[in-house]
Amino acid sequence: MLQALFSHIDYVAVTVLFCAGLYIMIARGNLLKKVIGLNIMETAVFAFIVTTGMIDGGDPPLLEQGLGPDFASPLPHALVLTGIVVAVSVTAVALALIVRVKREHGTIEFDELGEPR
Amino acid sequence: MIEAFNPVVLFDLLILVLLIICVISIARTRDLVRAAILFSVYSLTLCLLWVHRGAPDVAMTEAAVGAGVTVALFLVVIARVGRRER
Amino acid sequence: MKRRAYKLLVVALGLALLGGLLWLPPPGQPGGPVHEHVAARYVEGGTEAAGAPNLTTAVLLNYRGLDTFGEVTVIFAALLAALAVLGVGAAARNASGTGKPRVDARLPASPVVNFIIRLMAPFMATFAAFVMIQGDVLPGGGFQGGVVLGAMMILLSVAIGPDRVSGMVAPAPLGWLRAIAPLVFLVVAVSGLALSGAWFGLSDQPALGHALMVVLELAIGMGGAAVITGIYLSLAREVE
Amino acid sequence: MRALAAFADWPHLLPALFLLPLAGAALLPALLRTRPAVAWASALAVALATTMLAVLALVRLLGDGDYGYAMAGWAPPLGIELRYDRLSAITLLTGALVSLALLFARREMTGAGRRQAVLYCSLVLILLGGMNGFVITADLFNLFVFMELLSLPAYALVAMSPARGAALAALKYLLPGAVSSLLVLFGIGVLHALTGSLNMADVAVRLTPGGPSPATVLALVLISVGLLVKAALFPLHFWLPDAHSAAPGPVSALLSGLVVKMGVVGVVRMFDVFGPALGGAMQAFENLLLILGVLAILTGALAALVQHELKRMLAWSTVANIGYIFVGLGLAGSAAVSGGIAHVFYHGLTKAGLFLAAAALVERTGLHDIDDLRGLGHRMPLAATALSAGLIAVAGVPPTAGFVGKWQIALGALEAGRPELLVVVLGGALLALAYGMRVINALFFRAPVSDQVVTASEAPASMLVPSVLLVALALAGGLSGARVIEFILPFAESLGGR
Repeated sequence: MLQALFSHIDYVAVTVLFCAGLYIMIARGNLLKKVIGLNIMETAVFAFIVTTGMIDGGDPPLLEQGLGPDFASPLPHALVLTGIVVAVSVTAVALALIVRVKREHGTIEFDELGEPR
Repeated sequence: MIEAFNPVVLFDLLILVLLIICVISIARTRDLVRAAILFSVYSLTLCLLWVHRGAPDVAMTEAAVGAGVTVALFLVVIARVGRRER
Repeated sequence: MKRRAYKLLVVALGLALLGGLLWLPPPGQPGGPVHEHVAARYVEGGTEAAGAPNLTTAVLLNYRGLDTFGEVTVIFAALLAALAVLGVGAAARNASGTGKPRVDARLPASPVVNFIIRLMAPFMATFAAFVMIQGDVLPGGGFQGGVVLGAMMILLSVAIGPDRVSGMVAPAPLGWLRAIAPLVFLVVAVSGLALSGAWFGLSDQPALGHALMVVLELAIGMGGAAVITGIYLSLAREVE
Repeated sequence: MRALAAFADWPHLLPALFLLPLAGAALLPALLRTRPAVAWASALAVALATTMLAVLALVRLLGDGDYGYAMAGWAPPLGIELRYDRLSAITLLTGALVSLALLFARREMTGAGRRQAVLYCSLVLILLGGMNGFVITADLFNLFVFMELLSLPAYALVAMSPARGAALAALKYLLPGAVSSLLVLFGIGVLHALTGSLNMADVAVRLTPGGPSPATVLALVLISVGLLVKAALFPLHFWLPDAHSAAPGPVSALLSGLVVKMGVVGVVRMFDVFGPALGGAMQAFENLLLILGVLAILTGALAALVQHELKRMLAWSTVANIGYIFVGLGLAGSAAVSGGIAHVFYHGLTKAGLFLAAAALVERTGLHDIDDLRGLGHRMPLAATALSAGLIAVAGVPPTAGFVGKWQIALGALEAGRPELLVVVLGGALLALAYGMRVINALFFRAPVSDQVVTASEAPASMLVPSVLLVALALAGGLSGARVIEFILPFAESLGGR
């Protein structure tokens, strides 16, 4: 069990980061803090996806650079690149909504918002 | 277990520990500006990890988007929304 | 008390997550399915099939071009969404004059910061151009260059104020500049029908395929920079 | 018909289903920034053209069965593959409902929201493109990209109503939505780590068939929870009432009619991916869907009964009807599954018509509460009749549209030897009738109490035409029931490699 835990140390770290981000999102009342928590969860998932594609001592997937036979897989890299763009888009819309909530309700603390109407 | 402690793995472990410290301090801080700055530190450390993992494209994007643009958006919204978190 | 309940819930979810992840092949081992299936064929295909030595860019633009088109449209949609959300009620607010004077949430910048930003701006632009153009050989690519350019524009708006930055491009061409990434992608997609008989197909001759890739890189870069700057400006100023 | 079939055989038809609306959305802000009326007209034209393409795609399906398309010419699993099957025929519904919603939104184009009109049209077209892409893609990561492409405009469109609580409701919709998309991406990452591929068929084959390994179960749980949040199945439905009632009229129609159904389509696609690999363990997953579906029907119907606001009541009715769909899917018999999928079509039609009719009443009088709308039936006869007819149709009175799915699910329950489910199906229908009657009674048989009702005038044609058209289709929907079920049956039988 310990050996499995150690050989998957990267997945353990990713899980810790994911759960920490989830905790920030759930436990913190400030809307902006929740968005920061969301970003932490997203980067944790991206770290997981990149880690699945890596090879110990492998080279970046660049041909014609005289790099070694062991290449990290380019597929997860493409996925994460698209994922990061999606993450920044969702964050941008969330921040725009937060600005409007502040404008309309005067506060961005979730427990002070109560029933809007 | 012994072979696991060569410098490569140690570098990885160091970065992972740094990431977790960053996240814990983000969770604890009450000041949103500090949280945003800590998030950019977190992003840059993550970018370091990915360079080490053979993913330079992703590292560059994470540095530019995660540490750069996202934090700039956070700071601008904090300027309009107030930095204290109750 | 609620905090402790959340902590317990999160720890439980984490253990369940880890329970599943530990059964995955250990990361970093060369033999896993990830490296022997599709990735191996990308590497075998080499530069001729991929159209670019940088396989990540090749996957993004050639093998899975639709994903990148989707991604570029998502960030364009984010800009439209930010403008739409922040614009609601703005007309009424401005018309009725009740809105407080337009407060440009410009962050306080000391002359030292201003000087350094103006000094760095040309170098950042050069680096962004390099990253965009060299994206298919060296690490980097269209979007990375675009974001660096966008970051430069954001820094400039701190130094010389958001109004002057958004004044750089007249509203009419700005609409086209912001939509240039999805539009050029669509043009390439349609040209794919003619060149290689499929949507998004980069043609069979390597030279033409390579040229199309560079065009896509530049369009994604310029479009990305315009969109990111637009998102920042919409949040920084009361309304565009 | 022959000419139509000829054009339907154009090999590159499938990607146009999402490329056309997305191209329209990209061009609108560039071309028509200052001409909202022209922008609205061209957006409507693009939506109608997309519906025509969906008809052509269906014609080809009827001609030679399921067919696919390899993007960029790369055969799967190297490139991205699209696949049009009988479930993808929902693209007919997406195109049609978006066109009618845009027609309904004409009033706002010239009102205070003129500046927002072009953005509104663009976001609606991106929503349409995202939904059409989501429904026909056969690649896991592409599914995630299209899911984001349809979710992002949905968040923004909810917040586009100037009502005070709209931005908060949109944020309450965005945060769980973003987390659910992330869970789906996490699940896709696990599947990629297990199989090295992203093509759904390829992943299904390469997942070790020798019983479910914990990693496969984890992937199933992550992706299902993510999709079930999008589908708003109980207990993951908490965000829906706020979002669907705060949104502007046509947007609530699109959310309840279509966007929520995308989660259902996602879960059905996952049946195909995980069916063979999990084998016996799939039974547990189906039972869970069944139980959650039953709870959703009861919560949704009971909550709708006690709501004061009209649109919030309709939102809770959506929660109940999503429950019906998942009871159908959970029963896993081909009759019940086809009933569930048929209900996706019929409820989409009915609920969109209902929300448009309700929006006509609410936006003309500015009143939200059912009690304040008393007596409006006499001042706005057409719109109020449309609302009442829609309420009857959603309750599932034969031969209306709501009846088809519920009847088929009841048959499936008997076939699976679970007669106690009949009580739930029937009970839900009766409760729906009850809250329907409450509104009809208020509209037609009670004296007006608020002066806005007394001074109200009939809704304009651009609002009436879509709502009356949809409700008429819903009322007569039952007649086409047998043909639709027969159309869906082969897909239901082949689901999950049964």
